Amino acid sequence: MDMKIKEKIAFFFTSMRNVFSFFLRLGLKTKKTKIFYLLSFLPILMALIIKFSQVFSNGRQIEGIFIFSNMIMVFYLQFLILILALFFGTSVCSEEVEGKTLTYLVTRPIPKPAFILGKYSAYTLIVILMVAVGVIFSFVILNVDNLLDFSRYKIFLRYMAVLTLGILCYSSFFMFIGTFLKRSILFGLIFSFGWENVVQYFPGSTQRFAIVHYLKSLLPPSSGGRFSFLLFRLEPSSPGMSIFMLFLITGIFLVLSCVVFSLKEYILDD
Amino acid sequence: MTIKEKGYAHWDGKLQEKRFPWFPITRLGIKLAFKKKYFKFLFSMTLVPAIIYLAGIYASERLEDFRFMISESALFIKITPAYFNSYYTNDFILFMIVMIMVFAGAGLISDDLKYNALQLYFSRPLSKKDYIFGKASVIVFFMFIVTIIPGVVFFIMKLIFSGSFKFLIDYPWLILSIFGYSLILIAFFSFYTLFLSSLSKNRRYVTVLIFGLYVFSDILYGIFYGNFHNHYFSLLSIKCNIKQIGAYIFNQNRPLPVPWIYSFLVLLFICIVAGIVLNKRVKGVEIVK
Amino acid sequence: MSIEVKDIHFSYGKIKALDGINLNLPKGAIGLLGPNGAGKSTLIRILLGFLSPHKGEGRILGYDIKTQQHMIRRYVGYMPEDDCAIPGMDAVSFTCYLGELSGMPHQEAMKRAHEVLFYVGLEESRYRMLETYSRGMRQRLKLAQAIVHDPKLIFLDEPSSGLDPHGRKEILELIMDISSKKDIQVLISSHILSDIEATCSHVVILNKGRIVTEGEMNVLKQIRYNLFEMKIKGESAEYFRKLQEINCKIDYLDDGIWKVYMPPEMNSQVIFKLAVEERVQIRYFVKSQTSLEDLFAKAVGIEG
Amino acid sequence: MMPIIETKNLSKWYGNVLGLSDVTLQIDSGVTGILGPNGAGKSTFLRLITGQLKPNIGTVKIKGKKVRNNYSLFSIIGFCPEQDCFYDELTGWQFLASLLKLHNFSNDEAEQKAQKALEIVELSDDKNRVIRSYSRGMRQRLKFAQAIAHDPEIMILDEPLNGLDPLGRRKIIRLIKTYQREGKTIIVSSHVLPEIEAMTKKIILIHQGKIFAQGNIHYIRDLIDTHPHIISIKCSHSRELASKFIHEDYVLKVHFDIASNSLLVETNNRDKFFSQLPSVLIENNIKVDEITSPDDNLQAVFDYLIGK
Repeated sequence: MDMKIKEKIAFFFTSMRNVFSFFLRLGLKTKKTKIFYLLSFLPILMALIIKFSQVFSNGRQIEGIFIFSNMIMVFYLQFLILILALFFGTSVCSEEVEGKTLTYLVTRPIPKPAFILGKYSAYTLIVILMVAVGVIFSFVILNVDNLLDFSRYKIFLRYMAVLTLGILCYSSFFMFIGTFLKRSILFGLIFSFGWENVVQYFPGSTQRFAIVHYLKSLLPPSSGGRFSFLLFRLEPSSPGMSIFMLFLITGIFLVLSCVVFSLKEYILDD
Repeated sequence: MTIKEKGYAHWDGKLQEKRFPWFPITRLGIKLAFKKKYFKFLFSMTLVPAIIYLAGIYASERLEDFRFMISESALFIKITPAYFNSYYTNDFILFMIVMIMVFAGAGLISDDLKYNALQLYFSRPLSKKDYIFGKASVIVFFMFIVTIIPGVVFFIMKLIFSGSFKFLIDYPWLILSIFGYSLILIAFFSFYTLFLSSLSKNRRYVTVLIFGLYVFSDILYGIFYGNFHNHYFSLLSIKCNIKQIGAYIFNQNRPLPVPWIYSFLVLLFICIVAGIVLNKRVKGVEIVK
Repeated sequence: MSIEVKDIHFSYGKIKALDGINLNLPKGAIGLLGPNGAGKSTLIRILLGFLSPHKGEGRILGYDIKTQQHMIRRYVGYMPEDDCAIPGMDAVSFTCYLGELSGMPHQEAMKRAHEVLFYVGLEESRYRMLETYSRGMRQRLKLAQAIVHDPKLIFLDEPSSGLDPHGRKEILELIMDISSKKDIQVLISSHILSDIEATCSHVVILNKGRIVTEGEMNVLKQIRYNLFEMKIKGESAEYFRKLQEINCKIDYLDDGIWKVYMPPEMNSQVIFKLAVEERVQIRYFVKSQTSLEDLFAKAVGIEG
Repeated sequence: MMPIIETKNLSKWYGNVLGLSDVTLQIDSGVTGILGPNGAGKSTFLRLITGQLKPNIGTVKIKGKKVRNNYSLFSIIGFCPEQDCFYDELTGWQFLASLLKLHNFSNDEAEQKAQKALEIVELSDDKNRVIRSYSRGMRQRLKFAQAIAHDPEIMILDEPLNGLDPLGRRKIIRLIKTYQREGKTIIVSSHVLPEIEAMTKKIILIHQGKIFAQGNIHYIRDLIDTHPHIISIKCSHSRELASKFIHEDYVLKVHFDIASNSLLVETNNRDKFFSQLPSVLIENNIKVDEITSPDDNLQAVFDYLIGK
């Protein structure tokens, strides 16, 4: 009996791995991904411009690490990972239903949860890669004169970890929305640019209902910049609590997605 | 006695060269937009600022009557071109316009691509220009209601409430400004939306792009400005460009010390690129090699 | 002559779709026959002006296909092969809409849309949303939108594809009815021989971008063999042996149908005489009309 | 013996639109044809028995196991959907190989099987083109290939011949017959009679979401044998021939179709009629051009059952 369960688990993971490699390949190939690549490589361009202008101007020099953390804060945290997670997260289910290709997948010997989890990991990996390439290059470019200062790497890793957590968390949430709702994108837009922003201005514990709260709690308080008001009223949770909450949210929505996907029937006619 | 002929019957009318062959496309686009869930609600939300501003105009004339309600130091509402400018360039209105684009504009071309409808259009005596113009007019229609109409209504109401033509004599160019600014705004958003809508068969994707690029351009400006404190980076932001042009046209102080003509050129450039891509994407048949 | 083209060439990248097409088609219903990928759809798209030929010229209804596409499309109806729709509409507004785009006044288009939908047999579902339409209904609707503006020339790309026999028969009957109006010309593309046979008076067979055969249907259909198809009940082995003795060639087709080739000078009575002798029943006996089929098979490379 | 597929009271509706109503049947190995007009419920039925849809009422069992969310069954099932949809960006080869890998085959095995399937449907030459550039027929064949590539015991094919030219049609039919000889279970849906007729004698007639008839074509024929049978004879002296039969008690009706110059005989005893016919022809020296039975094919059965 024990063996049987073990076998089943092993089977589940091989299926998941197969789904994962299928969609990793597909996801890297499609035209849509390419435009998002452009978008996520823009920070590198920005970093280059900033660096060049610093080299050629004699004015007041701004610390590379300061610019870096500023960029992360505004561009990645408030914009890019949301857009990417929204698109790829809802795609996990919606694109199969809209493209009517779901049939090919549900008539394979794969448990449905393995499908959801496999595709989720493939797509989040793509998003993480996209983000990581941009982040790494812009970090190197901005700190090119101080690359031996290892304390900076610590900051860098911290940001990267927070972004990864953010992607995991948002993607699982949006994937759930995609399995559940038909008009998932509109809801997602309202959530990410409405709710996530607005909630921060509410007093008390209200802000704990936004994912971005936990992400920000994990970052060092940033100062300055035009967008500093976005951090308005942050009453950070403790790092341990934040990490726990982020994983919890991710987990809950992963499970919910699996459940909904297994139980709901998708009618492919338009 | 005559018996109706069985089978296929000819139509005895005559096909005509219409002056506006694109008009049915527009009518359909508007009809389909209103069929969407929540669109009516969203659209009425867009008109809320217009109502508030209209109330402001009324209040400005009747301020004497309310004097007892407000303390002496209360701000006196003055109806000047600045008042108009603030209506046209406030963040809320611009945001709502983007939302309307998402609802009514995202599917305009991408749905036709998805459902193979382009060949139905182009097997009729319609040119590509007619098709694009018809689709663009859907956007023009909604934008018209949000921009030109409130402006003209404010203007006329101001004249009526004040009971004199002093306002017209003071600012004779204002009505032209309203039209000029609105037309630029309309032209820009039409190109922007149709261009993105023609990029993909998938409306979900278009929605993300319409919304994302608008927000993105503004964030880009924020980052660069944060680092360089150079206002010329505002040219990257769609929102800032619109505000700059608005300020110039309404003869106000520009929010940023950058010549407005640059902003104008940036938007013009976007429109031209959009036009070129649109022209390439809209075809009777997709050719795959 | 309403369709005249000369030396049309077209290729998708490296793949040659049309390789020198010359046509000069008479009035009436014309069939464009050929296997998948023979270039039928490409030819229609060129005639409509969706694609510009890489070489060659032509005139439709007297208008040049390169420079006067606008006029051609005014008087032409097109029923595309792919499923196409505008979701969110019902059939009447859809048909009316496309009529208007062809240049009909709104009120007239509405009136005509109802008429046309009645004609194609969608009268009961004309207020239903297109999304809920079945395959067969969509096919009819596509036909309806192609004739709503009363065109002079109608292009039908695979009109019977995806239909059940009943629906197929009805669509073909509609097409025959339309083409029987002397002033409407119909061009039907299909890979199904019987569709073309049933509806057309003139046929063009395409294969690999070239015209293989072209001509009047009844000329092409002329019988060249003395070939019979038969179904037999009873002890057939001895019967066939006897037939072979008198120099008949026998072939088995699918489903109990036998093909009997007979020397041309022989009287078919022999077949029945032998049947009486051998006490077999002849339950099905048809002089084969397969010359067109053979022609088609030869053209596209199916062995007899 | 346990039937391969078994359904009980299967019913399905979409909102208030009826899809399928009260279908109880058993399907054994061999080719079974599902026949019915467009929108009759064929696709609904096939999607229900593959667990893609949830029945509102009733159960489906394949080899005694419930189907929905029972993924392990799908290693022995191949399904060819009706809709013409693919991952357009992939090449034919990638599409097949990737789907095969989802069966937990090793890479080599999956590639071998993909290659074999491509050869079977004759797409090897085009395997490295993206699917987007495939013609209708090629797409149809590719769809078929993904259903058979993993060599399943049970093949469920929804309109596999749709959009194929006669050549392609013939090949697929031949393939299906080969699979039948190998002892597989194949369920084929179609709305075209001759197609089903060419593949199998075992049919299920579906119309308006209900099963109208099930069994052998002959069996069904017998079922409606009370329905008189019409034979059409095109010959040189049709009136003379008619006079010879008019006295026979098994001939119910004799009439002439002037347009096609033929004689129509309605009989309730075909056997007797056909055994008499040749000698009558010879004795009276009548030259026959054609003998056909307009309602000897499935179409007639079909029309009769749906009351036309």
